Amino acid sequence: MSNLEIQIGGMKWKNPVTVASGTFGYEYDELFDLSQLGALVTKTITLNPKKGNEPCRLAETRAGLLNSIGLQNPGVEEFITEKLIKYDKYKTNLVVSISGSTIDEFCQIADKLNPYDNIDAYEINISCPNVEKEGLAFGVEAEVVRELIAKLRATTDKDIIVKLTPNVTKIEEIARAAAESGADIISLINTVLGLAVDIETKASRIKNGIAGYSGPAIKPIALQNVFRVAQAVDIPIIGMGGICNTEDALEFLMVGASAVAMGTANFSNPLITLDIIKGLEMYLGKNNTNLREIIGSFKLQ
Amino acid sequence: MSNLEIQIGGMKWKNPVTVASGTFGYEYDELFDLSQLGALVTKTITLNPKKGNEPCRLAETRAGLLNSIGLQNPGVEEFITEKLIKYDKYKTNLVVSISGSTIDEFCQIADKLNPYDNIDAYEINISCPNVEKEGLAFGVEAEVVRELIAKLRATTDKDIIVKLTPNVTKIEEIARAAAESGADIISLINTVLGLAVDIETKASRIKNGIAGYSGPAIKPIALQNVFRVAQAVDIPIIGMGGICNTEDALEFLMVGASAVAMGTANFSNPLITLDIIKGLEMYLGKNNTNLREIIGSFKLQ
Amino acid sequence: MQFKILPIKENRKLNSRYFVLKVPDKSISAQSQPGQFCEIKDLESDEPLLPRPFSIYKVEENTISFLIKIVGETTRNLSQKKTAEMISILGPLGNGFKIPKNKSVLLISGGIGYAPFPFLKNKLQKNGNEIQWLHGGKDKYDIFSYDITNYTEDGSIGKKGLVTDDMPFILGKNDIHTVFACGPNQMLKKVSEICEFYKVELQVSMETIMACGMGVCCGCIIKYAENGEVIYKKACKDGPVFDGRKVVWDE
Amino acid sequence: MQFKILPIKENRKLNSRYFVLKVPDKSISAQSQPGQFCEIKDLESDEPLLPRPFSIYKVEENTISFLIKIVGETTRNLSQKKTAEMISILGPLGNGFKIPKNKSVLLISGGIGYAPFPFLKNKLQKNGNEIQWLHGGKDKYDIFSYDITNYTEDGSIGKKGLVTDDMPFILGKNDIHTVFACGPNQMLKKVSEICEFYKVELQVSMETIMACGMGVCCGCIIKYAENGEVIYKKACKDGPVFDGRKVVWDE
Ligand SMILES: Cc1cc2nc3c(=O)[nH]c(=O)nc-3n(C[C@H](O)[C@H](O)[C@H](O)COP(=O)(O)OP(=O)(O)OC[C@H]3O[C@@H](n4cnc5c(N)ncnc54)[C@H](O)[C@@H]3O)c2cc1C
Ligand SMILES: Cc1cc2nc3c(=O)[nH]c(=O)nc-3n(C[C@H](O)[C@H](O)[C@H](O)COP(=O)(O)OP(=O)(O)OC[C@H]3O[C@@H](n4cnc5c(N)ncnc54)[C@H](O)[C@@H]3O)c2cc1C
Ligand SMILES: Cc1cc2nc3c(=O)[nH]c(=O)nc-3n(C[C@H](O)[C@H](O)[C@H](O)COP(=O)(O)O)c2cc1C
Ligand SMILES: Cc1cc2nc3c(=O)[nH]c(=O)nc-3n(C[C@H](O)[C@H](O)[C@H](O)COP(=O)(O)O)c2cc1C
Ligand code: FES
Ligand code: FES
Repeated sequence: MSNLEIQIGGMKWKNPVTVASGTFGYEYDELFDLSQLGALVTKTITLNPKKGNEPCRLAETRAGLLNSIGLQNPGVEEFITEKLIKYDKYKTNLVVSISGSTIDEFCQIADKLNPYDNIDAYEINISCPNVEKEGLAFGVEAEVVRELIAKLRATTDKDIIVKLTPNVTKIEEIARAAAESGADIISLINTVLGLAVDIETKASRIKNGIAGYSGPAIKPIALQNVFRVAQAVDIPIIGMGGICNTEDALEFLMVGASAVAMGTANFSNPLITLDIIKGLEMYLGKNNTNLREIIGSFKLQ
Repeated sequence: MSNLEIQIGGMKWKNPVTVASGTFGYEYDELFDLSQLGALVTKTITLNPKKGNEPCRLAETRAGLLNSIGLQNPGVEEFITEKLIKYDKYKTNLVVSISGSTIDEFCQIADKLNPYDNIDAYEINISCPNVEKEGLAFGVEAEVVRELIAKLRATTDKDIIVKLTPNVTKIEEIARAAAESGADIISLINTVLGLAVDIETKASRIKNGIAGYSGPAIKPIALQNVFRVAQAVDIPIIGMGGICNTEDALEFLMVGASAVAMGTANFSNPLITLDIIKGLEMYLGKNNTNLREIIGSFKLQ
Repeated sequence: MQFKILPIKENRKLNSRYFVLKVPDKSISAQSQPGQFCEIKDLESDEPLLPRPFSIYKVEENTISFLIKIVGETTRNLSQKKTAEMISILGPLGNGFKIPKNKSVLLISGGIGYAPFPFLKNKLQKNGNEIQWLHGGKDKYDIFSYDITNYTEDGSIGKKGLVTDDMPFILGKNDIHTVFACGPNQMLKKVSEICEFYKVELQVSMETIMACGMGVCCGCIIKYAENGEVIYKKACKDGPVFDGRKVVWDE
Repeated sequence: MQFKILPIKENRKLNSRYFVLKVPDKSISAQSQPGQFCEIKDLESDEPLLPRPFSIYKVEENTISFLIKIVGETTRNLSQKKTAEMISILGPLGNGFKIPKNKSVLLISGGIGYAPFPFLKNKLQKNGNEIQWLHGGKDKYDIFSYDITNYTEDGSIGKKGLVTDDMPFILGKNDIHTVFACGPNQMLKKVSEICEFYKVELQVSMETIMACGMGVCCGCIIKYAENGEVIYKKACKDGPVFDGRKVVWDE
């Protein structure tokens, strides 16, 4: 059996397969043993509870999904008292995704979560397109990212994963700002900005208007961004965006991701993560190779 | 029969349906009378001939197409002597798409084309992702666009259409720069940057590496960008990106496009433009409405 | 809750609008309550991406079945599935109806809203309830059974009119403990107004677009009024059955 | 060139790898030359987006047909098409073979490279040419006719070996005016080397991924050496038939 183990940041993952924030939770426990995953990533948590956006929040388009959940979550306090403990029993890494609308908010959340040893890393969601002013995430400016990550770095020894948005001109600049200010890992891509119109009502099919686009349709965009970021920084990358099967996962590893995450695909097949773990194992065995040889093996030309 | 006529910039179009640059030419003449279209848009022309990129130049992905043609074209001189005359017989508007790697190159091309009265407008392609340095188009910076369009404006009375790339953080800024410096019309979107990996060879499925992504998969991205630009500027918009049928076209008109262009869809169905003209006519008739009521009728929330 | 890949055992066309899909199963059925649903995906086509929610229609020995209306891509594809073709099923999902004991209850279904009621009726009977069932549709193709009181808008079968027409009369005359309703939102809204007026308990089964189906993604929100405040409930987990008098019915 | 939506007249399976698709047609056929092709799209499925190029296999009275190998999504879908289902056809496209008169010619086909040759052979015969035809494949399933000289890699039918094995011998012995070749690139490269050595004219039919099929998009480029320079030719318009000795064969 191939060894899928990877070292990523300060963590050891038993395999390079995890889940995309907001698409997976301990509820999947009923279907399989979540300890089998390389890591678990929670839905994004904010300082205060968030009710989320008005429904309708979902719209399927050709090969893609639009969503505008609006970061609905119980807030960090309730997360700690009600949810965190549920992750205790899984023998895998726990990544808590956090977001705020000011740098201070991010730091306050981290301060509250820092004492909990079962949290291995934070994923810093600076990319959700739905909540920031003007519809743009504040993760679109390198200087803001630099300041945010530097401040967070000072508060914690846990791994810091910075999750990037693809909705920028030069993603390399944002990635570099994150790496230089102390991020351990970069994850990408968050959703692409998208819109679908109901021609009957002449309104957005998503009540909140512009939404986040995910699924197979964004895979070429995600691969392009992961590749560019892999060229720009030396820290490891968790790649995601439209991954549906082992071949997709391999594409991401080849362009430079050290691990992959499935989002929308969990909805089509709740066992997709296990399928891909098995698929990677088989691929490595069949091709008599290992992860190290695969990761970043892509040559642009 | 509904009246599909629109005034767009200084032009009168018999209907709001045209084609996306690089996907259509007088070769379609054998299949139908091109005079039926609102306008014809040529493949992008550069000052000097361009050989284009190494093959393979095309790769199909789920609901989308990656291409990296590299602006293969005979250059403006041969365009004038060999091609321009072929458009003479069509009783519709002629838009010549032009591109350059310096502002001066754009102006030189315009100078050479200005004497030809059968050209109604230029489409300024500042967005092709394949040829500019770093793989980024120079149309990603508002100030450069401002200077370019101002200079071009000074050389010509023909309509100036500025074609925008979606691969930017704030497309509104580029759109405003174009409008304020004298553009008559904005067209968008050009292709989205994308990549697909051949996991057998560990190389890009497109020889040149990162490519341009088009087709149904990019439609939500295109709609989102068209909507944002329509909010930002007052000049008319030609919308494109993944349009495959009348409903798609209506979505673009509703979010603020005055006209629509089909690109990739011409390959699936070379008569798609005619189908959509007929479809729009039927829609307007059936709903007892007119284009003016439809264009921009979308309400975000 | 289980995720299974199962072969179609029977695909029975009722008319051009409806069909019944039956798959072999013991374990999902064993866990199922009336009002719960499953997420079903056609494994032969990549699209639509998302599975679709369907109420559990009937639980028989060794099979579970679904009554499905053809409205879009998934339902069209499923309608053409042949015996032995594979689908995926995730379920049972959701809360299901609360079953009273030894009461008089009224079932109101509209169109495909019929789907969860045969299973519900079964359980209600087992619990000693007395059942009246009114069903409504546009025309005769929306009618599934002659053993209940049917209404059609065009009068082609049963009474001409809406399923809600006689409700005030029935609620006024009878001591109905709970109304169960499933159908289009407009109908449910009307039913909830009537129940509010007569102060009768109302359990409605709600439809929304869903993704995960298990309370993870927060995509399937229903607006709900509690303590004078509008809160959001997850249709897939907190529902699909809600107290109909608290659901906020947008236009 | 025409764009037509046509019903399948016959879909004949040859074996698990190949089938022949026949559609009613007079007008496309009337314009067609051997070596030309059509772009075909399955109208029942949205994907793949792009139509696919297929050589014209046979032109009979009132029909045109295509010999197709199942390699991916479109070809798989087409293989399952039933009589009367609709496909779209754009064609004839491309340049076609140049037909010599009263000469000795050699046809070399590999696998699905067989497809354009029955039509070609027909025209060659009409023009008084003397024809030898060598065909090669991996195994017996790649063999289409017993009237020609077959080679299989596993020796299951015909001679064991590659279709190019005896070419030097034939070209050395006979006064062959033109070689026509169609098949995998590796085979074509080998053929071109042999023809170069014997200074025999070579017409090859090339495959690339195509989009428009009519010379518009510049997507289908073939590298071609002319006057000591590598230039780009459009496979769909300048080809698919090229002077095989000038094609640049990348590894
Ligand atoms: C809890 C629950 C139980 C259901 N039970 C049944 C059942 O037993 N039988 C049955 O036939 N249908 C049932 N439905 C509705 C069923 O899920 C939709 O008809 C189905 O998702 C349509 O899929 P489609 O791909 O065929 O159509 P699509 O092309 O996706 O949609 C067609 C139309 O239906 C609307 N629609 C899509 N999904 C939903 C949805 N989940 N709820 C409401 N409208 C939707 C779309 O907006 C569109 O207008 C249930 C829905 C829910 C939430
Ligand atoms: C001028 C021309 C004539 C042809 N004539 C025939 C014919 O008569 N009969 C026949 O069976 N096939 C023919 N082909 C090849 C045929 O076009 C491809 O097999 C077809 O496009 C595959 O489509 P798909 O969707 O089934 O496979 P895909 O899933 O698209 O591809 C499967 C594999 O084939 C490769 N491929 C895809 N398209 C092409 C292409 N156009 N050329 C070469 N490789 C490709 C892909 O890279 C992939 O490896 C011809 C090609 C050309 C260019
Ligand atoms: C329903 C839904 C909810 C999401 N919620 C979050 C979230 O809370 N935080 C976050 O960082 N990303 C969120 N995402 C983005 C995903 O984590 C992921 O980056 C994106 O969907 C692309 O991956 P995919 O194509 O595999 O889904 C969400 C995506 C979806 C579809
Ligand atoms: C094969 C191909 C070639 C293209 N060439 C050009 C070009 O020369 N100039 C240009 O401005 N856009 C070019 N484009 C972009 C299209 O004009 C259009 O903006 C884009 O494809 C999105 O529209 P679609 O999804 O309808 O194809 C090209 C697109 C394709 C697919
Ligand atoms: S569908 Fe995901 S929470 Fe209900
Ligand atoms: S396929 Fe478009 S030019 Fe050949």
